[in-house]
Amino acid sequence: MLHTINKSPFSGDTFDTCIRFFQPGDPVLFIEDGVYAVQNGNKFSEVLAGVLQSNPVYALKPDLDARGISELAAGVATVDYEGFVDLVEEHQVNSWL
Amino acid sequence: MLHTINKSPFSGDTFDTCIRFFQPGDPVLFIEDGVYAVQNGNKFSEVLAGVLQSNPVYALKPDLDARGISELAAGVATVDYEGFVDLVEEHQVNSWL
Amino acid sequence: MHVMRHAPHGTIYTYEGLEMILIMAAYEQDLSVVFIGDGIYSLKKNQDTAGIGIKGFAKTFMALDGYDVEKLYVDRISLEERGLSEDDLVVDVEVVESSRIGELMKEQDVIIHH
Amino acid sequence: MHVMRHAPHGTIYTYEGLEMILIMAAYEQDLSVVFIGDGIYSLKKNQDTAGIGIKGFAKTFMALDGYDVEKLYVDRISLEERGLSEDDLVVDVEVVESSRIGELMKEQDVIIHH
Amino acid sequence: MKIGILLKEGPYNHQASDTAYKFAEAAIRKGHTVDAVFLYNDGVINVTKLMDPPQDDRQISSRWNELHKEHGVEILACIAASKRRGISDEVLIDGGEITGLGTLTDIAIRNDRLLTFGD
Amino acid sequence: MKIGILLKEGPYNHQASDTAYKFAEAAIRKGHTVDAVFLYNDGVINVTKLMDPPQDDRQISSRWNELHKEHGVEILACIAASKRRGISDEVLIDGGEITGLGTLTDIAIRNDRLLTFGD
Repeated sequence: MLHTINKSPFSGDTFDTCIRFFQPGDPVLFIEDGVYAVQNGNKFSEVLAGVLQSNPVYALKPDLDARGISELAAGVATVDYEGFVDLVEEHQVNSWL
Repeated sequence: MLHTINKSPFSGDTFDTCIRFFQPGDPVLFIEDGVYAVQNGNKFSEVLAGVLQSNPVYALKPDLDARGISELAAGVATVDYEGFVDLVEEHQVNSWL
Repeated sequence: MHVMRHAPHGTIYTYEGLEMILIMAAYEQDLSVVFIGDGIYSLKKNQDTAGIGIKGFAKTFMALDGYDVEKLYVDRISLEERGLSEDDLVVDVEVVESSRIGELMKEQDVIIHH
Repeated sequence: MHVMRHAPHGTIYTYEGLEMILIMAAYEQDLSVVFIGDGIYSLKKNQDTAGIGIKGFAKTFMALDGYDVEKLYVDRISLEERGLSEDDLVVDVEVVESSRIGELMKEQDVIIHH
Repeated sequence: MKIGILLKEGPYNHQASDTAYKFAEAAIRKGHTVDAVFLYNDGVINVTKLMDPPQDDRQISSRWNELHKEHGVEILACIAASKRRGISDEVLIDGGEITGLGTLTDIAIRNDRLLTFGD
Repeated sequence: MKIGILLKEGPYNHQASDTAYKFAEAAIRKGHTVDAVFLYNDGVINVTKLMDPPQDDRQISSRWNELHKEHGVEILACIAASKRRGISDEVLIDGGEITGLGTLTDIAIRNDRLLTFGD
C-alpha cells in the first residue's frame, strides 16, 4: 500500500501519525508541503532515517524544486508525476491528508 | 496583549508556537478547536500548567460546550462571547491561526 | 474504509465525512470507520452545540448501527493522549492498537481520509 | 505587523499575505514582517515552481526593500529546526530570538497572521 | 470601541465564519461599533447569494446581510481574492461589496481593534 | 488502470487542486483512464465559471473543462457540498455536473484506484 503525505511535518500531525500505521515495506511518497520532511539535516532527520530502514521513501521532484529543497536525506528517491502514477499502478493508495 | 488560539494542540503547531512568543501576564484565550488544550488530564496538561503560572488563561464556553469538554485544568477561566468582547476591549489582539 | 482525523465543529470535514459514510452505507457497501487523532473527539459525549450555532452530529454516529457499517475502530494511543476512555464516547467502538489499524488499512481497496 | 507562518505553494496564505503587505506598504504604513515556523520556507533560495504550475514569489520579498517595510525578522529556532541558515534565504533578514519577536508583538496596534 | 474584523476562511468548511459572526453580534449587543468585516483568502465565499444550506442549518450569507442592514456593518470582499474564487457582483449578496486591499488598510487605521478569524 | 480522483479543497487556496490535475494529466499521458474527478468539501469551488485569476496565472476551472472535453473525464461536484458554498448550475462550467454522493460510491466501485487530494 502506497502512503502519500502532503503536510509539512512541522505544522501538522500527518507525518507523525502516518508512520504509526504504515506496514514495513509500504512505500511512502511525500508530496506538496510534505516534501519538507525529506530535506537533509532538519529536526525530523532521525525519525526519517528510521522510516528509511523499513520502507522505501519517495518525494515528488516538482514539489521539491518548487520549494528549493535539493539536499535530501540519504536513501530518498525522487519521482515526477509519471513516477507517482507508476507507484499508484503498483499499489493501492492511502492518501493521508 | 490578548492572544487567541483556535487550533487543537494535537493537530497543529499553533499552541506550541504561540507560547514561545507571548509575554508574561498576557492573557491567552482558547477558542474553536483550540479549547481542547484546556481539557484536564490530556497530553498537554503540564505545558498548560506552566502557562498558567505566568499568564491568565481563558476558554470560550460555547466552544467547550460544543465539544463536550467540562473538566478543565485548574485555573482556567471561561468566558462567553461577551466576555471575549471584554477581553478585546481591555487588550490589543494577536489572533494566532 | 473511512478515516476520521479532524475534531468536530472547527472544520466541516468530519461532518461531511459522516454524510458520505451514510450514503455509502445505504448503497450496502461494507465499510469500516476508523477514528485517529482529533477524529476521536467527534465521538465525545455531551456535546452541546447550541451556543456556537452549528448543528451537532455526534449522535448520528449511533445511526451507523442500523446500516451495514461493520465496525468503528478507535486508535488507543489517540484516546490515551487525550485523557479519554471508552466511557467518554457516545457509541460502542473497538479500541485497538495502531498496528492493528495498520493491518486493516493494508487490506482495503479504498481508504478515504476526512 | 504581518506574521508569515505557512510554507509557500501548499496553501496560498503566504502569497496572498504578501499581496496584502505590498498594498499596505504602498499606503505608507510602517510595517514589519515576521517569519515563524514554516513561514521561513517562503524565503528559501532556489525555488523553481515551473513543475507544479504555480507562480513563484520568493523574489517578490526583495521588492519590499523599495517600500517602507522596516524590517524582516526571522525566528531563530524556526530556522534552526529546519536545518537552514541565513545563507539559505533570498533576502537580508534579521534573525532574532523568539523573546525579541514577542516584545515587538507587544508594541503593535495591529497584527495579522497569514 | 470600534472594531474591524478580518475573516480568512469560507462558510461551513471552517468555524471561523461562525465565530466572527458571534463575536460581532456580542460586540454590538454590548454597545460597541463593528465597522467592517473584510473577507480575504477563501473568506470571500461568505458573500455568495447562491448559498443554499439545508433548511435546519444556519444561512451564513444572509447573516452577513442582516448585520449590514441592521447595524451598518460593511461587508467587504477583497477583489483579487474574489476573482480567484469566482465571487463577482453577479453572485454578491445585497449589502456586500467587492473592494481593494486599500480598504483593509483604512479599516486597520480607523478602528481601535482589528481581529482576525481564520484557520 | 482506471482511476477515480476525490478532490477536497478549493482552487488556488490549496495546492490539492493543482496536484490532482498534474496527476491526472500524467496518468492520461501514460495511457491510463481517468474516469472522474469528484469534488467534495470546498473542492466544489473548482467548477465555478466566474473564476477570473490574474492573466499570468493558471485558470483552474478551464483546466477541468479541458480535461473533460479532451479526455472524457467526468467532473462532478457533490450537490450537498455545492449548495453550502453557492455552487449551482448558474455558475457551473461547461462539462461539469452537480450530482449526489451515490455517484462517488459508483466511482469507488468501478475504478481500480481512488486517490484523494485535499488538505
